[in-house]
Amino acid sequence: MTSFRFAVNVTPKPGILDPAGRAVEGSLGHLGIEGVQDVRIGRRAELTVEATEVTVARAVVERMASELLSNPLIEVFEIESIAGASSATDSQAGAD
Amino acid sequence: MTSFRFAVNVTPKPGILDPAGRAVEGSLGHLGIEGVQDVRIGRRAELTVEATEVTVARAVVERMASELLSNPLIEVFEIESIAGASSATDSQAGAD
Amino acid sequence: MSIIELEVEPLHRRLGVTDDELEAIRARLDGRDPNDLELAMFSVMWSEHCSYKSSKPLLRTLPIAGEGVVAGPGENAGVISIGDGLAVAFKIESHNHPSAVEPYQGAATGVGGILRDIFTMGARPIAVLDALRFGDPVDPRTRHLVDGVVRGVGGYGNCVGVPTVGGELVFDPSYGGNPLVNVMAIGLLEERRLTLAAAPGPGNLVVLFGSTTGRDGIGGASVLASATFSDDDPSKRPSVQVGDPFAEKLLIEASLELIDRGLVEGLQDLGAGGITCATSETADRAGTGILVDLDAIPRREPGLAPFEVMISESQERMCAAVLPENWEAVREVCDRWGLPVAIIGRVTDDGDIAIVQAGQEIARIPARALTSDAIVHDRVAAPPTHRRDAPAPGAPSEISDRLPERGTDPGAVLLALLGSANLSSRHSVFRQYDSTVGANTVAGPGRGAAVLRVDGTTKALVATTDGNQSVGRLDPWLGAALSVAEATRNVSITGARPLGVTNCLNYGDPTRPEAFWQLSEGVRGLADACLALGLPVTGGNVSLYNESASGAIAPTPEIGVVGLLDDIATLVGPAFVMVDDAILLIGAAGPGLVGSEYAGLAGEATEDAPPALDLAREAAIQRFVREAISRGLVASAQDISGGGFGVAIAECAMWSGLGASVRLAIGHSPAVDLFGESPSRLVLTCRPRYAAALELLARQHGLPAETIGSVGGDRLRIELTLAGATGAAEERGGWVADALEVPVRDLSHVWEHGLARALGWEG
Amino acid sequence: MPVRVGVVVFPGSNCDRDTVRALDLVGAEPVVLWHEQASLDSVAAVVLPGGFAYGDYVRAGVIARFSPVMRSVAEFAGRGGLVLGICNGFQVLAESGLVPGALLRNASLRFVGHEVAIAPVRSDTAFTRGLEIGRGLRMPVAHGEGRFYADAVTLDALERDGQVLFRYVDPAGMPADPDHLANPNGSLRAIAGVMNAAGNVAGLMPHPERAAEVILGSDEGFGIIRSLVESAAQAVGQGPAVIGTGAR
Ligand SMILES: Nc1ncnc2c1ncn2[C@@H]1O[C@H](COP(=O)(O)OP(=O)(O)O)[C@@H](O)[C@H]1O
Ligand SMILES: [Mg+2]
Repeated sequence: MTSFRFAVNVTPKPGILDPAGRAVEGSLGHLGIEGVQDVRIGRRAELTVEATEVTVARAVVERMASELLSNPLIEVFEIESIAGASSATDSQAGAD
Repeated sequence: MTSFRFAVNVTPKPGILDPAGRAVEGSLGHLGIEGVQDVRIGRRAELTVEATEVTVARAVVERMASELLSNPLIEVFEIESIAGASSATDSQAGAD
Repeated sequence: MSIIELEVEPLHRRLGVTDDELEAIRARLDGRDPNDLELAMFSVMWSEHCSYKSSKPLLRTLPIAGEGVVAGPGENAGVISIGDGLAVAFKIESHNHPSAVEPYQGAATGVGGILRDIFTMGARPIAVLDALRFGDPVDPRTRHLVDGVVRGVGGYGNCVGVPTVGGELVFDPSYGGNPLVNVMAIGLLEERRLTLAAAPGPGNLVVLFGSTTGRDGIGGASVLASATFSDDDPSKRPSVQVGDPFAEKLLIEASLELIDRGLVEGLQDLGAGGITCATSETADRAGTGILVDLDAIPRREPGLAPFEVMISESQERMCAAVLPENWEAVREVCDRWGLPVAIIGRVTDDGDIAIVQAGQEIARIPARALTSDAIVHDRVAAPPTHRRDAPAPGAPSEISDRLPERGTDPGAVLLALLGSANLSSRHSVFRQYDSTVGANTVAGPGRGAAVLRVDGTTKALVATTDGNQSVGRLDPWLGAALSVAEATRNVSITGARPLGVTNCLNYGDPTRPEAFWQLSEGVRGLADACLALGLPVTGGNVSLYNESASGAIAPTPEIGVVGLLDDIATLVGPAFVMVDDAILLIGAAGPGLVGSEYAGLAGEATEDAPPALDLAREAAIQRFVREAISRGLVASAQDISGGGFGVAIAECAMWSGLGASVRLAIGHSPAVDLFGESPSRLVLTCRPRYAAALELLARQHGLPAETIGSVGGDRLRIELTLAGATGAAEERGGWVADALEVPVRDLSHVWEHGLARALGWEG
Repeated sequence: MPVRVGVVVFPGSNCDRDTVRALDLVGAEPVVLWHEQASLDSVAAVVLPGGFAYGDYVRAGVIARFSPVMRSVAEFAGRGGLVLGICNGFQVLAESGLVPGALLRNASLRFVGHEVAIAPVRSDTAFTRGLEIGRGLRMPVAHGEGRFYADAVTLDALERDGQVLFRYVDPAGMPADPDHLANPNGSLRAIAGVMNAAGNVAGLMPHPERAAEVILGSDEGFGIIRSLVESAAQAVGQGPAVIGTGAR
């Protein structure tokens, strides 16, 4: 088994009201920041999957992202492969 | 001026209890998913900055990320350049 | 070019407009065809949700006159004067279908919508009550819906800072595919600030403020509310409305400030039907027209088609009629509260809603054609072939004891009832709500009606919601009348005088004769009960097509009542107060267990019937209890409803931590007397020396009354006696001997954990 | 002359009116301070009330921190002015760094709205004068992000320096563990309220202003409001001497 680490980025669907993003934009004046637009606030999940190969791991993440981490009616997600899951644990895999 | 689009990923500091991540792990059984670990739930902000050049834009994002989007006591952030801000709006810049 | 491309069906049908309705539309346009934009506007306004096309003739039969009524049905909320120059505004509304699609946002926007109905009238919202109904709590789909809806109600109400002080959570299999999310809101206003939803004065500006307009809920009014909701047709799902409680909070403050400073001539919230509905209704009420400049409407995203702008249900928006000289001041208020604001049109004198884009007129419809002159359908009503009527009051009955109560320990039955999904404590839900913000909550959720003090006076408002689907499914007249009886009784037992009734009529597809019969019977029950109790119906809402693949919901008229207590010092609660107080039972149990929680547990006898309701007796018992309380005779007052006498007295005990010892005379059978839910009964306590006076007062009101025991100890003990039992009852023998005896601690334990266990929130 | 106490109103504040009322009851003169104003109108103390300032979007309290009034509040606090943050006000103070620690999402991941008991840890601060140490005071909580967090070193220092003001206590009066019901949000070391090192800025999650009258179910929050007002009066020379302020 190998460990793969992924990130799932969940953001509000285009066209769906994003009250948090709007509130952030509205506050930039107080921060003295100009020229920032189209702020969208979403969620990010990072997770490690143990699987035999990356396609299997990605399929698991895909399912989690669509069924658990996002709401398809109002959100979209994308999956990223990220570093961090100190890759292979081959020696342990051998022990299984 | 050019438009740059960034994402800011904010995650709980290592060592900080993340009940949301734990809740996701706890519900995996219901979905029949195994082998997923170390789930951390954070925030993701996506935004567009108008600036003369990318370093200027990134400095703005840096400030927003550290002062507004994350709390250094409990969170860490990283900044990503992302696609989407249909880059330059040069013709308009000329009109300024 | 067509708004929606033509496929097989002509456009009007795809928008939910029937061929007959299209004919009727042509007739209102002097014979011409509507263009696509006009057709879209008609389709939302002639939806069931906006036009009440099936229910209007029925609603006309409701009693609406009453003491102090300042605004009744037809306005955004009913308003009743409470003296001291103050008035209370209240209304209940459903958000069933949006909540089935997206429980969090559906419930959240439901709260937002009903709050707007309240502050549109010039009232500051002071309370929310949420009446929720779901299917089997074990079903994962139900659990998902409960979780989302509860989070949504809290997410919105907590943030806007209006306390959620009451409501209901009921599980019944008929809601499995179609949950009910009904929300009631209450507001307080100075009577002179009363603001109506009209656009008077040709030449006045029409001003839109609040959030920008996007694609939210396009088709919501027409597709969602008037077509049968179906799980497996995602193409019919409109884009979900997302609520922004922060924007709503700003909208409340800005609207109240505008009203306070006299800057608006009329005010209307935007709900179903969006700008189309707000402009046509306000124009029609004032006998004016409105010219809308489409380009002036602030948008959230580019590329919206005119029809999308006109029917969008984007949340947190308000529409005002403003004198031109007040515009600058209006703009200043909105700017200060950070709300986008724009002049989107002008009041005209031609009676039309006209829409102009880039200088071109692209639609023109008489305002009344969209609202007061919308189509009305004569639906066909037919009762089902199999019915179970309630027996006439006083009719003999030997049918209701064929239940497996014999040999069963009544204490075990009581514990099972107290721990059941429907009767256990709802605290794991309402603890997710802020019930105390506003610092007026005297009694919040959990123990009978909610009580809110009226700051600056000695008065209090008392509010509750009730519905009764389990009797309603057998006898829709009785279900409705019982709901009114129970809701008003819950108010009366605090000492408060019910002021008026708001209602949400949740029914199935009105084109099915049986569903329409249920609706007509429900309205008849509502009217009969309100007349008997002398109460006006001040407003409400109708939600039809509550059906899913698994069938129609049980008819559920949800009743909201607000009452007034003149002196809060006289307030009486349901919990026991003091050791040695006498316990009195007022009223008498009637036969019939069908529809009760006990029958749900033990099984229904097929030949049994629901208990009867005598409206005159109900009125008498409420008059009696209010008089007894005002005379200072009563220490605690509890009504007998779900779970019967046993659950009622157990609640008095649990909520006080005090035990009781009573002797209950069995007139019918232990099941009926202990757990039957026949109406018009109370458990009262008083200082022992007042017991005789209370009994006498009850008899003067024509009510049976008996002192049955006293408060004290740490156990609930109910001895069952044969006194008053008929020979027939003795024959059945064997069941009278067992007394019920349970430590109060044990009662509390099962009661407190029941709901969380049923929902899997707790192991 | 009653002492003037400012109540800041951010867009989204929703306990400002309740706080004004409680200050009135105690005999102070409440002064409403709009978030866009830089002047504190010469008040003797400032209360940041509960609510959802700027919707509490992103993180509770963070956006409010940047409003003009907060710059003035920070200066005022720097000069030793008394500042009390209640619930959302506490979150704003923590985000601003005016009190130590952070308020994380409740451990249950749910909003909590019910009565709790909090016990004062000290009776000699501007916010707890005259209160009985260790005696539970009943008042409501109503928040989604109230789990007090600081790292172990900071927590030790806060305890050592006497900056812990209130703790959630169980029915027996003992500090409630993070997983005990009496600790509504999972706060570390049962901390319900803290103050800065100088002892003039404090925050707490529960709502004393909603528990200032018997008719509302409890008047056990009254003493906290009264303590603030008395300390403010004393600070501007209008009242009795403060028993003691500041950290130990
Ligand atoms: N069941 C009912 N009983 C009495 N009045 C009702 C009922 N249903 C709707 N009404 C009244 O009809 C009017 C229109 O209702 P509705 O379209 O829901 O109003 P709004 O758009 O302001 O929410 C309101 O004044 C409402 O009180
Ligand atoms: Mg309305």
